[in-house]
Amino acid sequence: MANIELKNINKFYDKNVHAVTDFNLEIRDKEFIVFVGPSGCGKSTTLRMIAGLEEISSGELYIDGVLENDRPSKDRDIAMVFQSYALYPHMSVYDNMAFGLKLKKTPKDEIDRRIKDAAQILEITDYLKRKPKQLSGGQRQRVALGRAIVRNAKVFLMDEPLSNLDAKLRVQMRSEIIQLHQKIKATTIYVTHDQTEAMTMATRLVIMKDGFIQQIGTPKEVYDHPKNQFVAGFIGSPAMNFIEGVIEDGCFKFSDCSFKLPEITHKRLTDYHGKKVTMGIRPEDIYTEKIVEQTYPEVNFDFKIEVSELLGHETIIHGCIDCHKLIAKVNARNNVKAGDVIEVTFDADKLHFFDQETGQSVLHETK
Amino acid sequence: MANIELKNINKFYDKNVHAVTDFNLEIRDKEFIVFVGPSGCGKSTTLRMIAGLEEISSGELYIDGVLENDRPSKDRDIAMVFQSYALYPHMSVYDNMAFGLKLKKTPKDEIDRRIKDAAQILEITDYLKRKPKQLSGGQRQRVALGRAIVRNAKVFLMDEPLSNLDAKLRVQMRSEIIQLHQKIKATTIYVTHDQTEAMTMATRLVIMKDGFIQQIGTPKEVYDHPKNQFVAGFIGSPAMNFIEGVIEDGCFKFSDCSFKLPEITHKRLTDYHGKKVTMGIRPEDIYTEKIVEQTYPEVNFDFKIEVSELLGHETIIHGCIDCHKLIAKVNARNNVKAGDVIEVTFDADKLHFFDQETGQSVLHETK
Amino acid sequence: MKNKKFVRIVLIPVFIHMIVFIIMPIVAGLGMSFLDYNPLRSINEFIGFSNFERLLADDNFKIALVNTLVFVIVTVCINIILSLVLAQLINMFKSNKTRSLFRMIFFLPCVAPLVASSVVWGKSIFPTVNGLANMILNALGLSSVNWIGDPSMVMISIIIFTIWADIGYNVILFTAGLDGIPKDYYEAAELDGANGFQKFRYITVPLLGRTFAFVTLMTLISHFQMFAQFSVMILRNGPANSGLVLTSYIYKTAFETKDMGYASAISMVLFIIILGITMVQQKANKVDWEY
Amino acid sequence: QGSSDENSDKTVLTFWGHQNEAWNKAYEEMAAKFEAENEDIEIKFEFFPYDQFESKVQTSLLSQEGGADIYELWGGWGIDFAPTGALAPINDTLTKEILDGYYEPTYGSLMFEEKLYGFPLEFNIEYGGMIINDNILEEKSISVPQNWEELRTAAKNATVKDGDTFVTKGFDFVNWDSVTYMFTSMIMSQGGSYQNEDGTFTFNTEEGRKAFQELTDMVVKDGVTDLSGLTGGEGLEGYQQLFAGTTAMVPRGPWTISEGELSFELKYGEDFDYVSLPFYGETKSFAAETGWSLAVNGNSKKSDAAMRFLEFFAQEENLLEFNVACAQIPASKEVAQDPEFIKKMPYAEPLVKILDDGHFVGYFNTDTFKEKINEVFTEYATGGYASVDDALMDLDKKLNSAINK
Amino acid sequence: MKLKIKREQVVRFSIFLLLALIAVFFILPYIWMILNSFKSTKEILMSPKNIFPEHFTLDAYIKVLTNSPFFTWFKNSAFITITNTLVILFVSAIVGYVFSKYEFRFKKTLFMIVLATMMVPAQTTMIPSFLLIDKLGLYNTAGALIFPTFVNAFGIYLCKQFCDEIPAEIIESAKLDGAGDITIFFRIVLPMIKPAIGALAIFTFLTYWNDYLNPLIMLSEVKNMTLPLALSFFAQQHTADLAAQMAASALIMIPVTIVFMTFQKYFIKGIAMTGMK
Ligand SMILES: Nc1ncnc2c1ncn2[C@@H]1O[C@H](COP(=O)(O)OP(=O)(O)OP(=O)(O)O)[C@@H](O)[C@H]1O
Ligand SMILES: Nc1ncnc2c1ncn2[C@@H]1O[C@H](COP(=O)(O)OP(=O)(O)OP(=O)(O)O)[C@@H](O)[C@H]1O
Ligand SMILES: [Mg+2]
Ligand SMILES: [Mg+2]
Repeated sequence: MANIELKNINKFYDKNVHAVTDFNLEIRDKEFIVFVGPSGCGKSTTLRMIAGLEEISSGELYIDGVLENDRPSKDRDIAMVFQSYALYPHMSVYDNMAFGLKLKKTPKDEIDRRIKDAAQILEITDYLKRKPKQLSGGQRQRVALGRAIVRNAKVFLMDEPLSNLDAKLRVQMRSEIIQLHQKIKATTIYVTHDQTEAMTMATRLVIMKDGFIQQIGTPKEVYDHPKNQFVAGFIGSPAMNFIEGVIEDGCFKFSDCSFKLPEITHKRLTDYHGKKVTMGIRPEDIYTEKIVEQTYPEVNFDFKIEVSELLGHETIIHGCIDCHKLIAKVNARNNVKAGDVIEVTFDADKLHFFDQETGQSVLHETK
Repeated sequence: MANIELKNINKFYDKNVHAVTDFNLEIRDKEFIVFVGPSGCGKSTTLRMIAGLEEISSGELYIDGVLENDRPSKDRDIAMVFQSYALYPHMSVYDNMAFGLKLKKTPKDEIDRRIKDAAQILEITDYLKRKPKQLSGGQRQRVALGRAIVRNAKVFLMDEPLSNLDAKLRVQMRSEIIQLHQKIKATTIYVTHDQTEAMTMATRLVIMKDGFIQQIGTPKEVYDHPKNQFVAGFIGSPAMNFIEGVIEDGCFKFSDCSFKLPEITHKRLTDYHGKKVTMGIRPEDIYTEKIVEQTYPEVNFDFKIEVSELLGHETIIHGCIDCHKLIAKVNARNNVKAGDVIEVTFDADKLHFFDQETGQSVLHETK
Repeated sequence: MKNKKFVRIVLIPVFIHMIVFIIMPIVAGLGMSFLDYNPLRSINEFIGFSNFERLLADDNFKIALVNTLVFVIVTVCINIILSLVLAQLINMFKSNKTRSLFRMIFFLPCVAPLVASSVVWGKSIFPTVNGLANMILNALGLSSVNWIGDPSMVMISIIIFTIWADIGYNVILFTAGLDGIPKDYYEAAELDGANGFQKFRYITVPLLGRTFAFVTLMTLISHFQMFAQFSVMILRNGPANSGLVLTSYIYKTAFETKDMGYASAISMVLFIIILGITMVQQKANKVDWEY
Repeated sequence: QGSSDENSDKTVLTFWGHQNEAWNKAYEEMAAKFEAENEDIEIKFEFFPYDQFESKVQTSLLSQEGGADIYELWGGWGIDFAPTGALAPINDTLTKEILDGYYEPTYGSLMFEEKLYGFPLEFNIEYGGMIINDNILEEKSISVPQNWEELRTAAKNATVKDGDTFVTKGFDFVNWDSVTYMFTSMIMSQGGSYQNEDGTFTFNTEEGRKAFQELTDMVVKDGVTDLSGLTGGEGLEGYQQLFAGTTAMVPRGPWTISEGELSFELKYGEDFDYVSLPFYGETKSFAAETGWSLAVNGNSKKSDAAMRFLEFFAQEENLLEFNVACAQIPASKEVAQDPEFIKKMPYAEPLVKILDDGHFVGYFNTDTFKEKINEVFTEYATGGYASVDDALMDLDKKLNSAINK
Repeated sequence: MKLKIKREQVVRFSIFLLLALIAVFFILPYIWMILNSFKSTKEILMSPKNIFPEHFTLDAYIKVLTNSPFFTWFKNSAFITITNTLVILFVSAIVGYVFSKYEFRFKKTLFMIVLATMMVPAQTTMIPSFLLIDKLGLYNTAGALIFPTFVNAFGIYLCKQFCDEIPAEIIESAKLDGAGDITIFFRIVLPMIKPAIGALAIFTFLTYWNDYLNPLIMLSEVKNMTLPLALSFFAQQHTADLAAQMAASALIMIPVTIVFMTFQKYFIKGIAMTGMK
């Protein structure tokens, strides 16, 4: 219902803390944008500036083309879901949802209708009379969503709404929020530092670090083509493995090992011949299957297993190749255990290379 | 350093709440036992009875053959790590770890040595002078472990020690605890309701529900051969899909669909011919790959996708086969999106069948 | 667990102490109210409910009762409202220095002994001719007020003094209570479109419930028992008994009229009133949520 | 003070009194003299703030152990304490001496069942004298009033008002003691009485109504003062206002003189004077109550020694010396009439003249008595009663129920 | 943007002014008291309109300090107050802890009884308490003001509230570490409820330092008296030495004011959690 434009937005706290630097982003109507990044990177700050809860130090914020910088939040027509839910503890679920509408002097039966509708979508009709304290975490979460929905606000902001829930519930609420967004189609900005949430929910991801935007893109783009080493390491679980080495003679050399790079990769790396780079490979791109080994016969290594974690149908193995600690995610069918030395293969087409100084992806840049 | 025997242990709260029923378990020295189960199933209660923090209503608890029922906890020589860490907030990390030893009148230099050692293992040497408040969640967790380690206690109890950590840290701490156990080899009981933790850490798993033990076994046993529908649904993420149907003519029939069962499976199900059963299949045993389709040509279905969640290298798709909601975990290479109808195949060798009344696994029983 | 020994070791002496120093005196007081009691006499006559019957006919008791209720209710109401407003104003400052400066100033009167402040106010602030209050009024071009000599003013003056002397506690309790309300609620309300007053009305006031219940309870209890200002500040019982309250009536009856049995009867009534009102207050202020 | 040597077999008497610089000094001097004569006795003093003193005495009498051997006792308290046995009776010789040679009002309330429980030191006279502010009277050329009519006129003439507030009060008799004693004395000087044989009160008589109306008129009609002396609100008491220069005449005891001299730094005889207060009726008669006395603790184990101290006090030269030092009107007729006394306390003359006309106010709690009279007076003066009849009828009712319960 | 800040500043400034005005009302009596204590009684009586002393004099203070055993009273007050505070802190903490963290029969009832004692007006028990103290031979001793105070309902309530905040796990941890009840109380609980102890310390200190009624009744000898009684020391039967009373008031208030100003940070921090939960 709204597009949002952030232009060169900066935020200083107490003149010294530069929490957000030159934030530029255009959000289209109905998008589901996820801000992701490590703790303290400025996600909440940015969100709160959009909501008007925090002053914008410099730059411009437009919603539907109107400059919003100086408008008080109560007039911005934005709904927000807080990490703590911030449900009014002294009001029933119904009153929590009705509060904003009452303040806007919405007619009683209209309020009632909207709440009933929202309650139905969220399956909380039975709890309307309860106080927040009498609800479980997931139910509270739904009420918080409900309170935002009934307002029919132009923009929906959510600041780590799931981080207070336990893992199982988090998974469930995640898909409920996705479905909800598909139904009501409000422009949504969602903040999290959980990359699983980020990956599964976003239409576009904004990855931040230290107040700077690192990359903007769809989850797939970001996963497959991380712009820099930070993004590469941040997205994906277990995290990408990094190995420092040198490009020489069409090979990547590290310690005593070395392997030949595929043609295209090597071509893209021409600028780095003879230079130090950081190679990255995702745990799931390391295989133990013989069949893969045969595909990439050049990139087979001995892998010494230190810990192996069985995760149902797959196993995560921690270990090392020639002193380089690596994590691999392999099929559980192969019964491996700590202490074993096995042969693994890298999927050479899925390698990433980063400049050691700037951390920028080398392949990406030249793409 | 100790084996523990629980014989017919029961726990009543207030005479009405039967929190734990007839609990029987023998834990061998150096085992890493994980209690797992949904909230309120009696995990903590059992653990707390072992620690002596809760009275045992009936039954016997032996540690190294000695009856412990009436011994106060302070004399049981048990170390425990709590979910909330329960660090003494007014003491430095060092003092937190030294407290128990001081009470036992351990010589000063011995205390110092042990703390330094433990700190090194846990990499918290730098924080020994800090107060718990000045530590991050993961560091606090390590201090809590350290406090338990220095005591050199016979038994190690941990009650959901990771559930306060964020996802990323949880993964890391998980493997640290495993490594720690491999080092110090103390008999450990670990409580969680997170099945990933349960699967990855346990030498043996105890799955509980409503105060009853559901199954005891190694993670692989439990994953591959769940004894009943509860265990089947509880272990594995996303959870196993269940479909109700009938066994008829060597086929499993549900709604308008039906497929032929493999020979061995069918043989084991002879008692259930013509009867209603619940079939179970894990999301990861549902495939979209053509190659698998060819292996099980009989078990192909049209799958209508409702939500698809990309998780890096794989995608979780929620959808239905003929009104039966199912979840599948498929390779991310196949670009699927909500609304699509695709063809999926069940790995017919991985099917589970449960009695509709008792919930007991049919295959398992006859095995 | 089974460790009841420790509980016993701690609680038994405590309850013996309570029985000796609190419960026995209450029981003895109750007993005395049925006697024509004079402790100097060795035999005191049992007179049944006569002391209580006397109460019903005693005009001074009625006056004291009404005065007490008026004093307590008015003072407590003003005290609570004013301290809440002051606390809210103080909390509008971000700087901790400003906050604690004001909190300290408002608390200063609580630090002084009530007798001392009563002397100061009674002897140098309220007097019609020499008092600071009238000097200020005159300087502002207003006419003098007979603060503690006019029967219609006495209670007002005492209330002003009491509020001055006692409001500091509540200001601090309320500022603390306000600090304890999570900021989220205000932000959520702000996004819901609430203005400053609406936030105060719909968020602050109800969320302060717990503090509020506690503060009113403590204030009620302490105000029923106030004594010093009535005995020090006003002449005898004030004009036309306008300053006579139950506590001073009890003291007077016991130590001036030396009618201890009757004094005990009055103090029993006071006890029952306090107990009753606090129970009603507790019920009314039940808080069924928490953050 | 003499050192209290633990080893010597001296009897140590504790003496409690209320704080008053002059009095306390006089007591100590008496004790020193006494100790010189009786080397086996030592007296230790403890002086308490006046407003704590009564409850102190009372609570200490309740206590078996604590307390003093000798108390400085306000005569009126005798009514409460004597019947309980908390005080020791005065020995017979001294009793006889008192009954014969002391003014009746001074020991009336110390009597219980034919025995005396205190030794009266002074004649507390609340009627008969007044202080006048010479400067004000001079300025207005008013001479000292000699009879009731002159008093009323002088009071009116001396009064100056600025709108509603007083610049000068002419005659401020409205205070806790004076209203009662003027009222009772006005009744008695008309030949009337207020207490019946059986102890009940009847103020509603011809004389009573006349006197009451007269008093009220002075406040309401003449406006020579207001009620603040009873209702409070002013920082200063009436006589202090006289010293402060805002009141012309105030009926009060002679003890006020020292305060005028000390606190207000005024000169007696120059700035202010102490003169007779005219009687209202024909008869010279007024009511008076007790005064301070000395009493011995009934539980004291040293009551003999204590009694000796009282006897020592009773010697005329000692009493004279003491009364003068404290500026007290003597309780003993002999001392009062001693020319030596008037020589030393010339301002007491107007009072000493009339001591014989004083009558004991009655055996009842005078605090309650005054309280009720003041209450009704205030109420009547502010229009709370339809008529003087109503007011006095109510007064009788109140007094009879409060005092004769 | 600029405008907005300005408006906010104006609002804040007017609130500041308003509060400052009220604050003046709160401190004015103090200033007046201090000013009067530097006047002579005559000046207070004769020239009430003087705001500042015409003849600045310390006579009143000298009088208070020399004419009365002020330092003895100070010592008495300090002894009684400090003893009471220490004992009450200890008893309240340990009883609060027991009520918070142990399960036993009649717990609720017993706690209600403790709370109910808060509602007993002092006047109700004044007379019997006096007789009791006398029977115990404590009359006119500091003990009369110390022994009856040990169990302080408010203190117990406060400490219980704070102990409720201590997670059960911490206590259990200590048990597993081998600590007994006493060790847990002293080494774990007491340090953790420090803020409550701080607030309670100031509360009780103020209460007993300023107590008037009890010393009035329970003490008889001048040498045993406490400071609040000193005020009436300068109020003689008729003459009130106003200057001395003001000076005495000032002298009594100064130590507590200093104590309060020094500890106010802790006090406010402790009080902040008082009864909030
Ligand atoms: N009120 C404040 N005053 C000063 N600095 C602040 C304030 N709020 C936030 N910051 C700082 O601004 C930076 C960004 O904070 P922000 O809350 O936006 O991080 P975040 O990305 O939301 O982190 P998290 O994942 O922990 O919530 C941090 O360095 C933080 O310390
Ligand atoms: N103190 C108690 N009094 C009464 N019932 C209790 C008490 N403690 C636990 N219970 C009940 O006993 C049952 C088992 O509780 P327990 O704490 O052992 O569960 P749990 O498996 O640890 O659950 P969770 O995963 O939520 O920690 C629950 O039904 C619970 O409500
Ligand atoms: Mg944040
Ligand atoms: Mg649990």
